[in-house]
Amino acid sequence: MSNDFTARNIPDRLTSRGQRALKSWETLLVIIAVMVFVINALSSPYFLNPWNLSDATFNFTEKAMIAFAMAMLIVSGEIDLSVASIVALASTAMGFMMQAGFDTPTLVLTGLTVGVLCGAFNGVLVTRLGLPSIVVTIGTMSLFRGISYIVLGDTAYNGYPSSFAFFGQGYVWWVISFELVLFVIFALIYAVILHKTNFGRAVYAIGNNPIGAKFSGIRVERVKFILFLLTGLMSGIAAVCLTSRLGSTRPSIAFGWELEIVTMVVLGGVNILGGSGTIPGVVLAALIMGMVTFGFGLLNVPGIVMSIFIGLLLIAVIALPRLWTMANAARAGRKA
Amino acid sequence: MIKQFIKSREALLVLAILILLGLISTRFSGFIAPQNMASVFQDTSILIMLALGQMVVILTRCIDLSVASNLALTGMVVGLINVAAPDLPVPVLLLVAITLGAFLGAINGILVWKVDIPPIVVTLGTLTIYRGIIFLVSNGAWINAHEMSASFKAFPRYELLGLPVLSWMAVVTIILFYLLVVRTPLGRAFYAVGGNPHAAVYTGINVGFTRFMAFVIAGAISGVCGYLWVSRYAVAYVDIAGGFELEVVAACVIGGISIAGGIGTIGGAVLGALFLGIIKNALPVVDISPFWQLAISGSAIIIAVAVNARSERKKGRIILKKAEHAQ
Amino acid sequence: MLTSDPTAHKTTKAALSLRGISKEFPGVKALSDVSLNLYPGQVTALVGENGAGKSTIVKILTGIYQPNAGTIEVAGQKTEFPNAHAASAAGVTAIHQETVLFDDLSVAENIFIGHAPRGLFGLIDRAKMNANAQTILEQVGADIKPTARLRDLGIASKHMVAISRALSVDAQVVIMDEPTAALSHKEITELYDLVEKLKADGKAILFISHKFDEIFRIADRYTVFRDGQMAGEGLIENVSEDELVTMMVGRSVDQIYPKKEVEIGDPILTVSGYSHPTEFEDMSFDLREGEILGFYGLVGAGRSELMQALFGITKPSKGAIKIAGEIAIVRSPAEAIGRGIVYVPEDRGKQGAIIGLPIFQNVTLPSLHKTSKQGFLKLAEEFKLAREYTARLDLRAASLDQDIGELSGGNQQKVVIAKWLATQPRVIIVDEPTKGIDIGSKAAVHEFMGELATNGLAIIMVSSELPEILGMADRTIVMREGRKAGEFTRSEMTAEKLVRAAAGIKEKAA
Amino acid sequence: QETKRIALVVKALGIGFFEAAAKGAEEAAKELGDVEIIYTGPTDTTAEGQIEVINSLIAQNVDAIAVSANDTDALVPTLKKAMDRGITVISWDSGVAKEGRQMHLNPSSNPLIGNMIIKLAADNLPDGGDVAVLSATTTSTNQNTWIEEMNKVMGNYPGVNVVATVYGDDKADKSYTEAQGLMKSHPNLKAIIAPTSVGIVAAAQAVTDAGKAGEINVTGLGLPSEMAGHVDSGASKSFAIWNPIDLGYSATMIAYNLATGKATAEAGAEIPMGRMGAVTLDDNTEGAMADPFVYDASNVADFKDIF
Ligand SMILES: Nc1ncnc2c1ncn2[C@@H]1O[C@H](COP(=O)(O)OP(=O)(O)OP(=O)(O)O)[C@@H](O)[C@H]1O
Ligand SMILES: Nc1ncnc2c1ncn2[C@@H]1O[C@H](COP(=O)(O)OP(=O)(O)OP(=O)(O)O)[C@@H](O)[C@H]1O
Ligand SMILES: [Mg+2]
Ligand SMILES: [Mg+2]
Repeated sequence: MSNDFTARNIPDRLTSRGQRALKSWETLLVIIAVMVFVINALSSPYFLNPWNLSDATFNFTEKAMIAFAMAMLIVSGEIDLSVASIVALASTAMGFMMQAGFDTPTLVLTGLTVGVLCGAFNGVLVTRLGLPSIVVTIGTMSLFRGISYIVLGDTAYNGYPSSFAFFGQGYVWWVISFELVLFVIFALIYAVILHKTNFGRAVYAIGNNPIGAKFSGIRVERVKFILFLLTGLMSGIAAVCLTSRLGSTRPSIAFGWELEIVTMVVLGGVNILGGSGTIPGVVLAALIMGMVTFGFGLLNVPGIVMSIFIGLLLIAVIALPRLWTMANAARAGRKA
Repeated sequence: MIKQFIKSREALLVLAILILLGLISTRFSGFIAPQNMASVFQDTSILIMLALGQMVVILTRCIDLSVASNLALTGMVVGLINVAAPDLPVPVLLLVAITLGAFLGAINGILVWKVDIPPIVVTLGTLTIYRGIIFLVSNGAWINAHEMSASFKAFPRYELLGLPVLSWMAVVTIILFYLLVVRTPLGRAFYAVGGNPHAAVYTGINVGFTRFMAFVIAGAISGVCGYLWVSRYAVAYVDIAGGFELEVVAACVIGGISIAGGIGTIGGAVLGALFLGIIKNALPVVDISPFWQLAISGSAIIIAVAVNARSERKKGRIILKKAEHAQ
Repeated sequence: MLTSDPTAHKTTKAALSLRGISKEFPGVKALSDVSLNLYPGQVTALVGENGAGKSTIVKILTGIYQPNAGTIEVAGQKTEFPNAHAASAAGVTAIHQETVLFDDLSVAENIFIGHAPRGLFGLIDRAKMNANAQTILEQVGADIKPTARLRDLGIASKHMVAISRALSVDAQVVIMDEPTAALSHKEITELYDLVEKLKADGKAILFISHKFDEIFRIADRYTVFRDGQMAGEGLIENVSEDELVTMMVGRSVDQIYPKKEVEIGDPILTVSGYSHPTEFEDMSFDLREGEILGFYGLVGAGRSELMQALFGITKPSKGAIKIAGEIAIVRSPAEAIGRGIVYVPEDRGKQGAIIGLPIFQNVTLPSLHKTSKQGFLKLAEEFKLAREYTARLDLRAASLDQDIGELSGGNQQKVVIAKWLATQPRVIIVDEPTKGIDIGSKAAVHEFMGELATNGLAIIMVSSELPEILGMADRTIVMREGRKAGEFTRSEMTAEKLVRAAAGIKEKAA
Repeated sequence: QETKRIALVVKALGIGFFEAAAKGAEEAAKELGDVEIIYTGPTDTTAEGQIEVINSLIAQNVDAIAVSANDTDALVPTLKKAMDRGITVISWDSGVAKEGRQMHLNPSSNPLIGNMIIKLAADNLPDGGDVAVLSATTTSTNQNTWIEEMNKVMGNYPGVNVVATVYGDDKADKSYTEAQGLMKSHPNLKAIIAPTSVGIVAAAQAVTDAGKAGEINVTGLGLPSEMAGHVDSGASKSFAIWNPIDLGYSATMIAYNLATGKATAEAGAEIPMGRMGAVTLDDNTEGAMADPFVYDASNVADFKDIF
């Protein structure tokens, strides 16, 4: 080899941690979140009240818990549209057990188990039979909720034991609700799993290039299966919280949540096509969506109008950076 | 030809539908009477039309989750126009519906084509935006039957040769889509773009524009269905057809339209929609609680994808000469 | 320009000429200031190593890519090809190197997509389209039904469809990018006849090929690209094979293949009777420490499939392997890696590099258990490992945190190799290790392979490039249609023997 | 004195019945002078939607919430929280379970309505026959109660059989489809009873479209403005309703009186409702406003422009 090809020392990174953080999606979300917070505080005198802020968290905690697992699943290039139906089925199963006279720990266990089983069902269909997850979960979305309808029909389960109420209505300390604590704990757990473990690295690798990941010795199917299990589990946990909060189970419980959760994940900067995204991003998106809903609510704006805003936000946050790059490229092109 | 058909997905679906009808008729023989079948078809017409619109979008490897919102918004706008100007003839309203629907579809299309946002994100966004706009334009108020003009409500019900116009609209849509998809360059481009977008570029097809057109067409169909829905049920409000987008996608999936793009037929989409329509109509008749409907259609979707995936499974390339002959 | 031929320019007017064309991709300068003239009734051969920029010029000529600089002239008229339509409207048609076909359309539709005959109301006239397709298919000597679905055809038939597609356009300029690579002997002869016929019709033909015999058989003129630049052009009758090679490579062959003599050790991998229902059959061989075992064959001979089976990607239907004398069952890549077998795949973009992940993460992906603690990542360790192995391969990159997709092909390949070396394997399988990478990187990869062999690693090298096989391999197995077609030691290996074995042509009577 | 903010939470925005109730609430507010009405609700008839709305009302610290509930039980925890924060909570029209409110205002006595809806059908069926019920959502408290009450008095109407009960979810299109299903599965159907203003219109439309106007009588509870056309066409011979304007008015008055401490909600208490008189609470702290009024071809035209 000729002499000018001396081995070079390649630096680990060119940009410092601070520089990277500054340019990240999360920074954009933090700015939006702060803006929403300030606007809310200015436009309603009721916003800056600890109890009210605490109440507002219920608007997103349950959905966000599912969104964490969903984020990982989407990073890996799959999706689960059946989450809301898993919540319904898990809740129905809990109601069934409650009527049969089981105690609170058993109810919780039932909810979680049903969640995991539903996740496993999706996982098997996707990884064993190699079916596209979007279609499979559109199917199981009908199936799971359909089972709830078959079981419950036009009736409802209510009369959950009072000890069960804690999960959705209990406070750990002052205004800090149990759900909020769960939300924070799961945010940390999922952030660690996705960003700090080998498993998380495998998820990113799969999302960017599943074939390449397989060729690198990653057990792609197994990782995906686990992700479906986790999504099912989180739906089960959300079912426990929601059922406890409502104190009753109807088959229509959590209807339409899947799209809100996917919106939360995408708004959080997770690429719907897989490969990138972070948990802090999803946490911020959850806070933003929760605050927007609550802020509009304080002004008695109907929920449907808030959703226009969320929809616009979803498209805008993805379109604007792209339009910006395109405009820059066009300008550079003209100069050249 | 016949041999080919027997092996096709459509044949399987026809068989499934026949078995289904057979089962239903053992419980309730009146169900398969021509008159009742005509009414089932009428009930399924809107689903068929939307499934066809969705099909061309899915063919190009996209998805349109906003069809139901588009339908509801267009329906509300047409309804409001009717309230404001009851004398405006129905053809004008139909034109408005098509144009508005196509425009809403074009917004999706532009965002996919020019800004390169994944279709699922775009239409997830417009799904909520369009729905919300209905509230803004209507102020949340319903338009009820008594506020609509008689001709507005009569159009889809008007009978021609024993079938209501609503059914004829579906028939015409099926024919037009057949011609579009099979006999026009754009229709073939849908398949090319979805089957192999990379190769499509080499054949001079503009991939982005083709997708845009698919969204516009799906939007136009949603628009027409918006008017039909509102006049048929004689009501317009924010939530009409809520969640219907998934039923439409389900009809496509059951009909063998591959979500990965490039594969699917008009017959498949129509049969998929009919399959769902028959189940929906039959359940109350055969005295199965309507609460079973959701679980049944869910299972149908899962079985359909599994079956399709099996037949679609790429034949391995064959290197060994022996194996090639054995095929 | 090194060689020019002033006489030709005067006698005939070029049907198409390119002047001063440059094309850049992020990180790669694919073409710089190249020119090309195509004359009616003549075949111009375009030669150059892998990655020299041949396909890129084809894509510029057909409107797929836009050049960063330069002009295109058709019949003396300056034009631009903003898309594929414009090019075919201007009378330029091409058989592309990759199959650009649609599996779910019929053969006739594949041939006519974009310019189908129209009938009533502007609708596609299917009957006419099928009839026209039939005519063209007969013309190229392909026995394929126009109504057949493309998915149901074999690779050679698909290629014939691609050729038919190019001929369905009434074009003055026909471009063929390695048209014979996937064809069998009989089809190749038919293709040659077709080229003669097109020539006779006065078409200008650009013919790209790596096979010298066919170039000398059908070409009238030649143009050589080296590293995206012009390295020569002229009449084929004025040039010898050696001269062409020198133009292509720019230096003598053994300079690039620094094969060292290595002490060959004990067998480390023994494969016996490996078979697969459709891809390969009864493959048996062994591999020794310090050895580079070449696998030669025509593209599509099934070498990659065999290697992927050894690596646990696909399952064999029969056969067994032993590693260092012990029977081993390999059901997944993870197991293969665990046993010390690693695979540098052929398709770098899809199977090798994980584009979207930074360099260091690519390197550590299969070795995460080494750099982590109880499943938790330790970034510092990762950077350390990545730095160690990328430095050994002399990687060129801005930082280890850079997305691997931003690197040139050669540097990507270095990262992929580094990734596997970091697992400290016993057997490394490299599949077309230098496909599409530039000369500098190529030399580095070869030198490094030699070094690894010296250190006692066993290497299987799949390659379709004869010089690479001849230059690097201690022993070579030739595959043809999924079976072993010959095995040669270094002293037995000659280009002719390998090519004959690969193509299934009997040895000439001595 | 500070203005009292009273929130009128309805099942869903946009429904004619509730729009009329809102008119009544505004009327009450004007009469009282120091009252601000917040008319709100979700856009679809779900409990979750109402919970979100109620949460934001709690945050605004309104003085009273008067809710027509989509679900008897699901709202209870949230409404309890509201009461804990000192907000007066009543339900009206469609009630919530006792723990979740201070009192409930029925538009009319439940047994009376239950009897009324079946009587309307039976009056036109001298020889008896098959009738079916088209209800709102499966979780609607008021509809479920009325149907229950109706079943109790079925014995008084020999020959009249209720062959099915289906649910249109208070969505016009779903109700329409359900009504169609009823006609298909019960060829001998003589009447459809829809104790919901959305369902009755949709059923009448479905009957008309099936060419069975005059053959199948659609009856139940509806608004004159929405039903006038169907009475004319013969699809509906008669239907009943109480005045929704009065209902909104009364709910507001009660909420005001409770919130200002002018009355307390306890069994046996009498709570004044302005021009509507006073309501007496039963053991369940429920009370009824007035009797329903029957509309038919003779009088519907007089009311169709009012509500
Ligand atoms: N789309 C692209 N993006 C980035 N780099 C590219 C792209 N297309 C080609 N290149 C690079 O441009 C160079 C020329 O590639 P090209 O395909 O023209 O080579 P070639 O001469 O046709 O080689 P072969 O003989 O292997 O077909 C290579 O280094 C290749 O990696
Ligand atoms: N049946 C087929 N249909 C479409 N493309 C094919 C088919 N068979 C092969 N190809 C393509 O032909 C090219 C060459 O094949 P590939 O290099 O994989 O052959 P191989 O089996 O690995 O043989 P070898 O490694 O001996 O060259 C690849 O781009 C591959 O995708
Ligand atoms: Mg090439
Ligand atoms: Mg290969």
